[in-house]
Amino acid sequence: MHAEEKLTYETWPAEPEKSTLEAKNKFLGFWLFLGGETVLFASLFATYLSLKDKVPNTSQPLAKDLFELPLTFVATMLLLTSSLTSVYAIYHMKNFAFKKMMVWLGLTALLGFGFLGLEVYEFNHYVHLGHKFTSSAFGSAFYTLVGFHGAHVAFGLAWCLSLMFRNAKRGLNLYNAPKFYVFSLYWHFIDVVWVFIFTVVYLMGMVG
Amino acid sequence: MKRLANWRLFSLFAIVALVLSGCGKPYLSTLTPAGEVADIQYDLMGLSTIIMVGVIIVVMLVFVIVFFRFRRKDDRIPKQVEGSHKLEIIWTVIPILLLLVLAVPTVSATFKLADVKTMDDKNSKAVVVNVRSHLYWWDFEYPKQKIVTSQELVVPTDEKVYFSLKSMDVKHSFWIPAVGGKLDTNTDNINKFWLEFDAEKSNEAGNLFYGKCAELCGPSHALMDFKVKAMSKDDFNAWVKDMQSVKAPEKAQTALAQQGQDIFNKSCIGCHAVTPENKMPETARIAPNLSNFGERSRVAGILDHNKEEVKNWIRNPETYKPGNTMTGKYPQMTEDQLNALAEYLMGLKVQD
Amino acid sequence: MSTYAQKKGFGATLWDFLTTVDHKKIAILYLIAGGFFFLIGGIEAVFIRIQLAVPNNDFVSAGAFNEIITMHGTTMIFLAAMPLVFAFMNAVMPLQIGARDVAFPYVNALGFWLFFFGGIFLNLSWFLGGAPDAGWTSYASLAIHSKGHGVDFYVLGLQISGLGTLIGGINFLVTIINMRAPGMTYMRMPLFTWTTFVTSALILFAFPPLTVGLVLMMFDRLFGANFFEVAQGGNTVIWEHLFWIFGHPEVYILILPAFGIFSEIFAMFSRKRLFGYSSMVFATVLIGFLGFMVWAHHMFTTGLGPVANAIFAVATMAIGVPTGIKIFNWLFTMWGGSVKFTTPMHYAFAFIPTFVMGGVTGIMLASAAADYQYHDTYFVVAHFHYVIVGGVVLALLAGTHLYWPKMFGTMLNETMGKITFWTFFIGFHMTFFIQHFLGLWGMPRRVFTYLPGQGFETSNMISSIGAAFMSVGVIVLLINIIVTSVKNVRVGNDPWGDGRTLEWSIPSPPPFYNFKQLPLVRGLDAYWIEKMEGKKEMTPAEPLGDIHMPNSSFLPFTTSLGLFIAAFGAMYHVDDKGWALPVLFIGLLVTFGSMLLRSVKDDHGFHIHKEELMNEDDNKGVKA
Amino acid sequence: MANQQLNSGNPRVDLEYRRRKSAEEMRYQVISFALMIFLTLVAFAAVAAKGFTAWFTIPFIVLLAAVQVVFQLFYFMHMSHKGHEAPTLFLFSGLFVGLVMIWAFSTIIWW
Ligand code: HEA
Ligand code: HEA
Ligand SMILES: [Cu+2]
Repeated sequence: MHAEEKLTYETWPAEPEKSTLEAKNKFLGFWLFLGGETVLFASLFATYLSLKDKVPNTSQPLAKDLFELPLTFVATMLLLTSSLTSVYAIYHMKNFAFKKMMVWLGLTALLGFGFLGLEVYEFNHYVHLGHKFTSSAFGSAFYTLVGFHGAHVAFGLAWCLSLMFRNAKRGLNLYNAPKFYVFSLYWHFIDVVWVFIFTVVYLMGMVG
Repeated sequence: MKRLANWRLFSLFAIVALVLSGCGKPYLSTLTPAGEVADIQYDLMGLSTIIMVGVIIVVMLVFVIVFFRFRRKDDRIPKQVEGSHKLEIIWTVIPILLLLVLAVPTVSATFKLADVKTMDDKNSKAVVVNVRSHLYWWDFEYPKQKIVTSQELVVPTDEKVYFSLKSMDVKHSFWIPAVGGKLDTNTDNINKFWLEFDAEKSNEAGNLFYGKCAELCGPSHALMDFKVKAMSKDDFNAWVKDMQSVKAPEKAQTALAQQGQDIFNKSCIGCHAVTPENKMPETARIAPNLSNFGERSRVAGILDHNKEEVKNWIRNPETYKPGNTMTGKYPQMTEDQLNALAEYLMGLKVQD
Repeated sequence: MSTYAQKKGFGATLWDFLTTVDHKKIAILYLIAGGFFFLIGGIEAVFIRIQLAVPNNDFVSAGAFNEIITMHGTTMIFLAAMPLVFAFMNAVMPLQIGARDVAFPYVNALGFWLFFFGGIFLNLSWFLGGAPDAGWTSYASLAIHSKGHGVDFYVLGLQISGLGTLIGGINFLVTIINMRAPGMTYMRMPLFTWTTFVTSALILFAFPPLTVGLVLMMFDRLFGANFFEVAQGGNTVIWEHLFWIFGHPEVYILILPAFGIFSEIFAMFSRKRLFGYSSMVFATVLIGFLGFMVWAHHMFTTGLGPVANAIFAVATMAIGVPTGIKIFNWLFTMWGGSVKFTTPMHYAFAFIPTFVMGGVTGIMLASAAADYQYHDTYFVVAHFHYVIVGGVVLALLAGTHLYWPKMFGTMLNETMGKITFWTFFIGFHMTFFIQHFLGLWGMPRRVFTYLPGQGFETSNMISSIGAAFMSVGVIVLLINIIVTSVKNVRVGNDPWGDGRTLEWSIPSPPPFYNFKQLPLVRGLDAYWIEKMEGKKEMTPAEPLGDIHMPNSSFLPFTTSLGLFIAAFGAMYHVDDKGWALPVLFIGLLVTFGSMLLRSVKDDHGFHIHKEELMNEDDNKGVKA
Repeated sequence: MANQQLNSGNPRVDLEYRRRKSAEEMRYQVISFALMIFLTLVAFAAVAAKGFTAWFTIPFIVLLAAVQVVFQLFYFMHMSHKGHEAPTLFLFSGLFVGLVMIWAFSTIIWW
């Protein structure tokens, strides 16, 4: 199968993300990249864990003074749900239902924006409490870990939108199907990282 | 021709190795251990060297045979062998055994050298030294004796001396090669270990060992040397007494020295203490303590100990230790002022 | 469309190389750039040896000396050895597995340009206020303390080139997993391909910790963070861990491909298949695996405590076992063989005792309690130059001679090759053997001078003379390259006559699509098998058909250039320079703009049609 | 091609079969999503209910996170499907390296 081939509902393959050599390569390459990202985030987690609550003086807030359940919970729900919506998008992609896929992708992006908005609000809130990037090692480690994840979300959103714009007119073909698929992998991975962030940073932070 | 060059090469090594293994100064080399720690390490080094030389010999044996027997002589195609399980088991198992022979003493020595329980025991009489490293100089505090000295560590022989190490600026590493391995002075935490100075070997070395900084710490890292005076327990106790008895700065003996003291009190005393008491917290001790400067063996750890070098140093420390923290902290001195200062400083002695 | 087989002007050739996505041309780029940085690193090494030739020397100042050793280590490891290794991986690995290109030709080019711009950025520090001076390890307390922009150059330059290496690694992995020719099972892959595979996996997992470490240091130095600021709760030991979690696998990233090159050479010039192939593969994987569990052996004196030291000591020693397996398998490959001492074989043969010496001193270092004495002395310097120069550099020199005909279609002169070998080899042992003793006698490393009267004089002099010999060797190699390129005697498919693997079954240099028809692989040493059956060529695995090829692109260059520009903005931002932030944004804009352009433009590549391929054949027939 | 083994010669039948299968799979996805939400709720609840000791809560919520991630990987990201051998190998290798690092940073080698 060539990437340029025009396909129809009938001829659309079962695994469009892997039906050309280029697609197979992209699929595998992206997974490997995620393997590397795992180590990247592990390094950040390790750094965070060793610098948690390391502040120069007692006037600065610690993890247990900062984090609040409700905010984290809402953010978590937004991101988890966006993971599901992107699964739907891929489901429709596999069924060659371009319009539906776009709708679900749009939903995913919307949820992502919601999450990012909450994060901006949250950071702003902490800064007012005296927990700044530059005020302590704890602050640096916190904003770097959570911020790295936030930057991943932001990049994912840009990626998602440019994919949608770029392909709005073209529809689905074997050239862009793997791109959508790989994006969804990325998005799930962001969610995986978040699961550990809310557990290790927020929940464990509140437990003490 | 090629073969010849090879042999020449190896005999060259052999000669070079023989001639030069005699080098290395006894008060500096790790190959002339002068204390229990260095002994343990020397033995480990010896054991591992024997194993390694054995390994090299075996490899060389096969190597040489291959070289002579299997050079290409004709166009024949050799038999394509896949491998040999027997051989492979041999060269897997034997190295494992050899490594075990090395691993066991390694682990036990590692634990032994890290044993500092005595140090934390409040009632122990063991000598403890708090080593604080600074950009290019060393501060030695004896917390139990309540005294401080700098640049020259004084220790009793034939007993374990415990060290507590920390850096006040960037990371350094505390190393007395002839007496034992090094330990880093971190900026984050206190590291602890012990050393023992052998009386007999100290005597042979003239009671003076070389100490070095072993972690890159800036331009003058190479010059961050210190000296170790190892003395018998009695001499050590006497030294401590002398140090403790100095409550006020030593009085200048001559008029010139008096002049020097005045200059010192005006320009230098803000950084340099001249009493050995550890009154100030360690973070406030920002320059070497000079209480017993006249009794030291080096100026700034590296220069010969005489008035001329003292003057040179004060005139322009930057040329001797680039990047040191003394440069520019005091006014330019005239030749007369330098003479006076040198006279005063060389007269600072606690032992009579 | 068919850009091949045409003579072109200089401008066109340059443009061709700036936009190429062909793995063979990228290999040449890596070879040139890596070779260039090797010369720079070598000159720095010579400066070190001149300064240390006599006590109290003032050839360079103390500050400059620290810059020189830092740049020597950094340049040699990141900008010379790794790219040169990448050069051979790019040139040879796709051919060895019977592929037409790598999996991501575009990313391949991007990887090169990122490395190149990172390297240039790092070296510009010499002209812009001083090079990094905290050692190639850049330990945090000193690095944070270091004034000027030197360490910023280190942090940003390595970040950029590290990114290039990482994507290069992913590219090789996917290529090997997905693009092997029919019949090329994993256990039929040549050993160089195997080591490329494991090395790439190490890159994938080792570079992220370095990336994170560099980010933390960048945040501390440029954006006011406190990761390593002890007074603010920071901890400098984090840097040491992150650096060595990267740093130790890094040395295996370098040595494994070297092992791969030597494995090819031993088999070729002994005319024997590699002894114990499967245990060689197993050992390679095991070394890679263990490589991740020993990093703290660089930190024995940091004060991690006896438990950690003991664990890491024993884990480190374990690596001696798989390495020993390799050494003996090589020896027994030659055993019973018909060994021809070509230039590459000289290197391979000399490598064995040299590397064993370096390896066993590694095991000595691993003995934690004894390492308290060795650490940060010239003993360590001797160890790692024995493994790096005696292992990696010898392999790179061997590889240069071995693969030169495959890359450029002409042989290097054998006599000059042997002169290079002997001068370099003798000089090498002169320089570094004596350093073991210097270390044991108490000479710390990274000292810009030493005082007379400590017994260091003679030995340092000998060491410096050795470096002069090595320089002569390198210069002879350069002359060799120039002379043979001018003569340009063309060679056929298998110029050494003993080729065993697929790359020797196609023309030198190969056509840009590599294989007209993908070859059918029937076992280990596929080409050798066919040769032994009296055939001249591989049996094709597919009928002649259209070949799909990727388009060239200038975007890898601009993407990397953008980051290069942005790095200047980020760095001068701390000096409150007005232009810094705009420059940062312009740089990022160029980068992200290029990425966006790449992603919105469909790039389907092009096809070489069957007829063209057949014409090609006819032309050849005429010429021959 | 990966979908070739599904060919029965009649494209319509195949298609029907494929659609049914993926619709079924989608149902599993929704179920696993529900489970993930449930696990998250439990984790938050465990922290909100201040009664437990940290010795219980921390391992417990980390375990919940691990389970949840398994759902993500194996259902949402299809890691259990065929053709994911290399991705699995590399992801777990990365995880292994990462865990060794985290283990080291938080146990033996810290003060
Ligand atoms: C290509 C690079 C390379 C390679 C391959 C190695 C290989 C090894 N290295 Fe080395 N090392 C470096 C590059 C390399 N190293 C560098 C650059 C540094 C310094 C960094 C810095 O501080 O700037 C360093 C530093 C270094 C240290 C830290 C020293 C210190 O700073 O105090 C240690 C300690 O354990 C060590 C150990 C080892 C070991 C055990 C091996 C093993 O892999 C060696 C295994 C090989 C053999 C053992 C020989 C063959 C085996 C046999 C013939 C079988 C029989 C053998 C036995 C039974 C012993 N290395
Ligand atoms: C791949 C890695 C690599 C390589 C190949 C080398 C190669 C060499 N290295 Fe080095 N080295 C390191 C990696 C490497 N090194 C590292 C990581 C450090 C630690 C740094 C640190 O402490 O932070 C180090 C440190 C180091 C030191 C210790 C510095 C110190 O602690 O104070 C010394 C001292 O002798 C040294 C010497 C040499 C020499 C003589 C060579 C020789 O083999 C070089 C041979 C090459 C040449 C001689 C080429 C010269 C070329 C010409 C002369 C041709 C010029 C012509 C034209 C331009 C047309 N190196
Ligand atoms: Cu190592």
